[in-house]
Amino acid sequence: MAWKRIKASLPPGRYYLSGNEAVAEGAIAAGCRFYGGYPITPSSETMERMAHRLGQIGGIFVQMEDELSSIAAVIGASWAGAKAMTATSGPGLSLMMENIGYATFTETPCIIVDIQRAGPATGQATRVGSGDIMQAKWGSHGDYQIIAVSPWSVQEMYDGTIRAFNFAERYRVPTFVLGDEAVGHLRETLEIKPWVRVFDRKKSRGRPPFDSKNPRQIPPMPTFGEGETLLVTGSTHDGHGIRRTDDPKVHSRLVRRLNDKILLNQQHIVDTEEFFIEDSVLTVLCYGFTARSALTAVKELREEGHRVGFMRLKTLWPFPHERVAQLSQGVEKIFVPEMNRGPGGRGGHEIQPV
Amino acid sequence: MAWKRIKASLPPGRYYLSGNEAVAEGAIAAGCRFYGGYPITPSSETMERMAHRLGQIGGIFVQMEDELSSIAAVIGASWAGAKAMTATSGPGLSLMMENIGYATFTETPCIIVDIQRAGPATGQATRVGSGDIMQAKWGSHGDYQIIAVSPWSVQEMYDGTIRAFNFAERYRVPTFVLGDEAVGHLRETLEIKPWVRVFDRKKSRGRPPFDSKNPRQIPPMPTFGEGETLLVTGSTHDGHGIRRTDDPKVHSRLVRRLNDKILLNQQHIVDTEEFFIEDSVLTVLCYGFTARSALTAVKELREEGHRVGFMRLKTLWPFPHERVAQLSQGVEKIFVPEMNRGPGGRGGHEIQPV
Amino acid sequence: MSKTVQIRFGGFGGQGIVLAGLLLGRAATFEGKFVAGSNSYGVAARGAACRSEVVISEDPIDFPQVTIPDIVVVMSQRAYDLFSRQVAKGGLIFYDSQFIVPRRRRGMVEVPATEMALRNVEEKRVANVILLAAVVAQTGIVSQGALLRAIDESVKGKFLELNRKAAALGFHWKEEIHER
Amino acid sequence: MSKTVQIRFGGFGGQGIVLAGLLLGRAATFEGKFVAGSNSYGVAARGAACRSEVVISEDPIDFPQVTIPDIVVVMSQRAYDLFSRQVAKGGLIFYDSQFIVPRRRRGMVEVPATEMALRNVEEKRVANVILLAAVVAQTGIVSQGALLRAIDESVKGKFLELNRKAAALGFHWKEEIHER
Amino acid sequence: MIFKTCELERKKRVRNPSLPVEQRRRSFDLVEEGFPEKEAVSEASRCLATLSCQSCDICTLLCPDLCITRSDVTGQVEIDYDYCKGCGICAAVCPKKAIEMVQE
Amino acid sequence: MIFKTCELERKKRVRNPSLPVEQRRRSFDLVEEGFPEKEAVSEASRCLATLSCQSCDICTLLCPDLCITRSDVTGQVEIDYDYCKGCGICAAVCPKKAIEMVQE
Amino acid sequence: MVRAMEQYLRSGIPSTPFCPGCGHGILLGLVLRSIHALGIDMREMLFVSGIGCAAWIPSPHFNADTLHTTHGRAIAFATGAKLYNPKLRVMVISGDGDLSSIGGNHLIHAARRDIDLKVICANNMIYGMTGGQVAPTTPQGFTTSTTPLGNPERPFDLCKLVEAAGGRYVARYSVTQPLALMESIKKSLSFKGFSFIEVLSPCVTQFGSKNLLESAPKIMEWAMEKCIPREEAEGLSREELEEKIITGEWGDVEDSTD
Amino acid sequence: MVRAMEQYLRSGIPSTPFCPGCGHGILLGLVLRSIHALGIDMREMLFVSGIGCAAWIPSPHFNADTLHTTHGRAIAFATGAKLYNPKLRVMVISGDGDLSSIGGNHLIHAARRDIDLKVICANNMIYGMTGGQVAPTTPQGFTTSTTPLGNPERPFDLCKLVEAAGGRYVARYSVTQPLALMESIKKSLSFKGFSFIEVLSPCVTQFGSKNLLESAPKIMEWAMEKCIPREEAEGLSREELEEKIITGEWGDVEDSTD
Ligand SMILES: Cc1ncc(C[n+]2csc(CCOP(=O)(O)OP(=O)(O)O)c2C)c(N)n1
Ligand SMILES: Cc1ncc(C[n+]2csc(CCOP(=O)(O)OP(=O)(O)O)c2C)c(N)n1
Ligand code: SF4
Ligand code: SF4
Ligand code: SF4
Ligand code: SF4
Ligand code: SF4
Ligand code: SF4
Ligand SMILES: [Mg+2]
Ligand SMILES: [Mg+2]
Repeated sequence: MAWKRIKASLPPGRYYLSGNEAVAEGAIAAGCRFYGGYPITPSSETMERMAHRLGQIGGIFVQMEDELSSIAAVIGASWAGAKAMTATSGPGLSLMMENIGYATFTETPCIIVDIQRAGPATGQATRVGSGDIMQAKWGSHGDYQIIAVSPWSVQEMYDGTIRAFNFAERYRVPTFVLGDEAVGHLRETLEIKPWVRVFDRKKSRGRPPFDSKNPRQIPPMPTFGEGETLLVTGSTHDGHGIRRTDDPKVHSRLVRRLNDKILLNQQHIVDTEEFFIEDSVLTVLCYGFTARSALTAVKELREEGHRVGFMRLKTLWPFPHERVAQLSQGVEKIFVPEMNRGPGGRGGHEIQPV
Repeated sequence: MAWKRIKASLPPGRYYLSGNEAVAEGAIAAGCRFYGGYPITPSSETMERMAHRLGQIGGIFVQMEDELSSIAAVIGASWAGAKAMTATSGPGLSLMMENIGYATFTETPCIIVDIQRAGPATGQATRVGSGDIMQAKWGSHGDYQIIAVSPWSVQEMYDGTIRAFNFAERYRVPTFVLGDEAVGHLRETLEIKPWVRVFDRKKSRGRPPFDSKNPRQIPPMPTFGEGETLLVTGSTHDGHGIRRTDDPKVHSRLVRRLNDKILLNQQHIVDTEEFFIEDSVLTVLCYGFTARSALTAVKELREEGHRVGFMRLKTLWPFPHERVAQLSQGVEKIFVPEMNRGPGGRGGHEIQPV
Repeated sequence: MSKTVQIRFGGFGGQGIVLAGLLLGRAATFEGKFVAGSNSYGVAARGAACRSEVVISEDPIDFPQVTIPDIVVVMSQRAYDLFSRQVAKGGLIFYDSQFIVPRRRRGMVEVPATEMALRNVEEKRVANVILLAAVVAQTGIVSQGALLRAIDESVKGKFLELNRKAAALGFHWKEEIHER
Repeated sequence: MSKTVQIRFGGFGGQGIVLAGLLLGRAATFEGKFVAGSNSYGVAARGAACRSEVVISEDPIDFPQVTIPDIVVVMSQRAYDLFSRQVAKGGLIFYDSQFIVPRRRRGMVEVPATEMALRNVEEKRVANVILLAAVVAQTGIVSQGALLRAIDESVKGKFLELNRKAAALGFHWKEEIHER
Repeated sequence: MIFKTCELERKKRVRNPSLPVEQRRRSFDLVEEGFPEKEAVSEASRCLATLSCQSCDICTLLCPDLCITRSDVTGQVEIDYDYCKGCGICAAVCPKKAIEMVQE
Repeated sequence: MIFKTCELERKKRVRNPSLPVEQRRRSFDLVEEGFPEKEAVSEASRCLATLSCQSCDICTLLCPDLCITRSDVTGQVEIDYDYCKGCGICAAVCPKKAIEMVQE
Repeated sequence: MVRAMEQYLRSGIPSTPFCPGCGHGILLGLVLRSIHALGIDMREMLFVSGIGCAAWIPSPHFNADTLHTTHGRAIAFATGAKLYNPKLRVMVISGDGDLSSIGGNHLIHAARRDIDLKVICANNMIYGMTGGQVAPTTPQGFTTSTTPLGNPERPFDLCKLVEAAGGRYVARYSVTQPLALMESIKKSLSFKGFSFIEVLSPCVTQFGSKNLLESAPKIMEWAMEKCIPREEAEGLSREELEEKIITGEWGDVEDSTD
Repeated sequence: MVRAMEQYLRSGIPSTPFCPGCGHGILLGLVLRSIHALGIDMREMLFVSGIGCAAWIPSPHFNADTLHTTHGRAIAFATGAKLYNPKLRVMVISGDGDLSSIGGNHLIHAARRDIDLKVICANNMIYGMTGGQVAPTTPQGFTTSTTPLGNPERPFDLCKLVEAAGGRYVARYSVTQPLALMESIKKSLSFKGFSFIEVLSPCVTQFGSKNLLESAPKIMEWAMEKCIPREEAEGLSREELEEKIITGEWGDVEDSTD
């Protein structure tokens, strides 16, 4: 097992930090030693704290010329052996999309923190939104899977970031911390525990780094400089990384495996949290900061005697189709309050599991 | 009415052209006089023919340094009064996403031709795929709508491009021609009719260019150099283009209108084609080049006595939820053959209207 | 909700509104409370309208933003005008009398923070800490020691000593008032 | 399907496989037929394996790619090996005898196109047109006039005259064979 | 446009303004709450034109808020306090010390 | 590595190869059908080393397919026809005309 | 009472959004004065900007067509507009981060293509809008919010870069050199071809505060001290030069004016 | 029989994917010979490339770690890898389009940052892989598939650009100058800091065919005619120079070698 238990990077105790700062602390705790990024409101505090913290502990911080190169540097560093991260917001995320697709296709662990603001376009830079959740999943060309966690508190910005690193390393997949302006700028009590459980990518000499007989298994990931004469390419490739741009079978095998390695491991990834579900006739389904308001509202409704349930997606992608389907059996309606216009474009009030 | 009937740019008759060439001819016929782009397989023939044809008729052709600048130049030219276009494939489309969001938010008519290849990443550049259809709708941050046509023949590459220009001008929205490698490189008989029906953007001095009381109405679009002292911005803005980045109400009004102007006009946009639906117990739903194979298969099955129906989406976005829902009432199953892994990631065989 | 206190600060950029919130949040954290805070973004250093909020509770906090403040602390007339209408029953409004002419009387607590700052340490930029210390002294939402510790851990360089002095002044603001 | 003819060309880049398909497609278009064609991409000018296909029909074409060719035209052994196994019943395989040693006999039509090209016009790059013209002469899938018009509209410069000559040679290929 | 004097000198022309310069009114887009822009001016110093102006126009050129104009009648500078943010540049650059910063 | 002769001269060193140069074998990634790479070589000219080599190593440096080596025994160049694509560069650059292009 | 250049300002827009004493406000005025001096009709002008404090100089203040684009892409948008309607006089005004960090590629390619754009880079040596992060123009060693220990990287010499890319009129001035700067803007306005002016435009809030130049007068004084004209620079030693910013004109402007 | 440099080539990979006579094949060999000459262990090397024919020079042929990235981004990926593991010797080999068109920004920023990368730009003055479209390096007037009437734009002088951006070792040679080019590659391999070598690497298929240089020998001859060393260039007139490509070294390489 590549799991290990390491000391937290901050002394245990309670801290009063913003969500964006907590992300940086979570990253450091998870072993992140490379940050490449480009500033953008409302995510820049993560970057600034990483500049400061990595400087203290001897990691690498680089402010790149734009977001295209930020994610590229992160992927390069990941193959050089780093746990690596970038943070951005909607406009920057749009610019990262090509290389995020590259990371999925080359199975590169990396973390993209997206602190969502109100879009489209430049929109309102200091206002909260959750208009990037579909982009995170569908924003690059071709068929791929990513993992996304959706923190609702400063504590989860810390824990969720550690978790995101573990997902990324374990499944060799770009993993999103899909925060938003509200939780990014929120300051809250953060409890730092003495120990952190982290996963480090598996290595294994000789085994093909880009294939595995069992689609649930993740191939090992060697690192540059180990003498493995690695071939990493964003073109269609076989298990050893050799370009195979002419054979549709190789392509379909690869694409299927990349999707399956996430989807068939869903039960280890998907995480939801439910309250008052048993007797509810109406359930509120939500995620991110919105869930804070929603839970408060649900509690008030309960006090007034309404049978309202509450379900929160702690991970957004892969989407927990099954659990949501189960949920929808028992209830009359599911409400999905979101800070976007929903998949239908006319307000996010119907359940549309995609 | 801003509709007009103009002479086709090629003498009427039958031509033998590739789909990519037909797109260029359709664009010229629709009045396109600006092309800004960057080469990429399998779309480059459109660009090359535009270079040649715009040179002949005195339009502007520019090969930009990348796709980011290509779509930017197209948007700039559109505000300077041009019907403007770019063409690309998946990797280039990923790079255009930020500015496509900008175009939706500033209501800039423009055409993005996407000749899909097998992705993710560089994938297989000369192999067909349809992995960009979700990206076209969800690839930029924030909530927005676009229009996408989905041609299945060289004739439709021509007609569909003209149509795309008309949609773009009429609804002031970026419009996609979502082709693929197979239809782009296919050569076929193309029938050029003597007349073309085109729509030119509406102008109206003094009326706010970024708002309209009735969400079904499209505000007029003035052009640079007309003395209108235009304010165009990708930040949240009021009807006159003045930045309003602090007021959530202005934001929500704008975003709602941009979504509604497409969704409430759906009946004028959505276009589907159906065969053998009446008696079918099983229907095949498809789009793009795949529909060519599917229809052939359906016809063969029919000949063998199977009650199979066929429905083709000539426009992909906005998605024809209603019509598909109606369709699914009458039949036992809907098959959706696609050259991607479908919204669920495990093969596109279930209907998942998003 | 009884175990929860909501505080809102208002003023303009450069007055230290954000720092006041941060100090209070840290102080409460030292005391083992659950704390949540937010503030207007990006204007802190830029001389424009500014807001900062803290929620302090014995228990984990469901909704982390201020809904109805128990305590309002204002350093500009505009902030007073905006925020004074929304105070919990029995709540208090602390105001810097240098900037504000109050229009109501109930629950108003006048603190001449800027004046005290100029007079005692010739640096009006510590008025925020004087005001905060006065709030702490008056309401006991956190202990004076916790606030001092928060100052020690948050402020650096030459400003640390100044802020310590300011806190001391604030703790004794009533005496100060009597002096004038 | 009787009104539909499917033709497949194969060879390697530089032999004009793509051009042959294009000329045939254009010629059929001139005759008012419905035509669909495709070819391997990007290798035309690059000296690698190359394929080109045309479907010609009186009616609009449902599926535009060749499924089972009625006519196969090959200019390399490898193309012959690959394509000769898939021909419609009663179909024909035209081959350039410079490159190919056929392994079957039924439906084989030998055209010494490269040889003819070298001998008659000292330019083997027009062998493709000789071969195509021979196919046209033999099968009548398009008229000779249509092919000539397609050549006129598709080929420019010094190659036009050469290709015209090549077409004429191809139309009379049988006589040529007898000559040797 | 003709200016009465040549380019600003590079060397020590700037004198310390008499009072610390305050940050003043601005309608910065990042502002929340829709606070009116006048807010931040309430406690600040302001600039004041005196009569020793030599009409060199340096202050008009360097005022970041375009609020200094020269009167056709008097030839002296006039300051539009509706726009002045009290930045102190005019006072600092005036070669004649004809503008002072004063507490409001 | 030491080379027996100095840098290639810039001036007219290139002579026309005796036969037009053909495009030869390559496994270009855009190839479809999975044709084996030997295909395109079937009708082409090839290069042939003769005995007048002066061992200057220019051809070995300029062969785009690394297929020219110099024999330790004879000091003469040897061409690996498994990799040679018949581009004609070696023949064109050889100062001694020691490589010829011949029809296969 | 009116503001100067009022007739060039869009009515109904309140005071500039800049911090008190921001160099961008000075530049705003100087651009308008240059246009005024040449008697150019604002209806012929198109102003294009990216994202950042500097990008707000033309938009919404200038009473002309303005196109406020995405971060870094102003020149690419401008290229499309200019090529399609060559009658427009297109001026790009944006920040150092916008034009030379994320937008660096468009800058050098427009210079290479010699597109007739008048590009004005308001260089405050920092990312003002996002809170004072390092820019490709920040001097080595300076403190910013992402270089807490001082900037380890060398800055661009933007004029040198643009000239090497093909820029034909290239100049650098500081807002503290208003007359020379206006002359330069006027030159660029009547130049046919790609022109680039780097304008040193100090940021009080983000650059000044982190580098002990906490007031507008102080930072302006710093700029005045730093900037010396090309001619004067020739006499100086290497060390002396290190400390200076050299202002003046480069490139080959002759026979290309209207 | 074996190919030259066989021990540096990945086994099991067939012949290069380049057209017969492609300059990229020559460059491939010269890079390996330079590494061999210095006795560098291929396990220390990391080769990074973008997308294009040139990007296939190292990948998959070189028997070392290779990272074949997205179009234009090779330098940015390389920056991340090099910064995280400074022990890697990182060489970027990619095309002119890749490095200077879509990737131009990363090129100038890496030069400015002085990241220790050895960047080799295989300049064939065209987009080879996608079918012969114009590149920012195509000479003015040349025909390409997107400039049917001749290229209206001026090309970059890449060496000048990179030097202006801060590149410390900058050089230009043609594959037809193999000895000088190898010396240069060796210099860059032992240089600490950003180095850039522009290598003229003719494309027979896409550049040659469209500009009447239809065979490999012809295009090589053209390259030999065109390239003259810096020293020789000094004597020539402006018109004579217009026709030439000047090769040699620029920048300030001293006291920075290993
Ligand atoms: C794609 C993208 N990335 C990042 C940002 C965030 N952003 C806005 S302005 C800016 C920097 C502006 O700096 P500069 O251009 O120098 O202008 P200044 O504010 O200093 O005048 C950044 C990084 C953005 N809006 N879009
Ligand atoms: C984002 C993106 N845009 C466009 C392409 C298509 N493309 C592939 S290679 C290439 C040009 C390569 O030219 P160059 O770098 O000069 O290499 P060459 O083939 O000439 O050696 C282009 C435009 C792509 N793969 N990705
Ligand atoms: S006030 Fe001073 S700076 Fe202004 S015009 Fe008069 S003398 Fe010149
Ligand atoms: S203080 Fe500043 S804003 Fe006010 S007039 Fe002087 S220069 Fe202008
Ligand atoms: S064959 Fe010619 S080029 Fe090659 S080594 Fe011998 S003499 Fe030199
Ligand atoms: S013909 Fe070309 S590939 Fe063959 S040995 Fe000579 S140079 Fe090498
Ligand atoms: S942050 Fe700096 S650049 Fe931006 S407005 Fe303020 S002083 Fe000007
Ligand atoms: S297309 Fe040009 S660059 Fe590409 S392999 Fe062929 S000759 Fe070389
Ligand atoms: Mg800046
Ligand atoms: Mg190239």
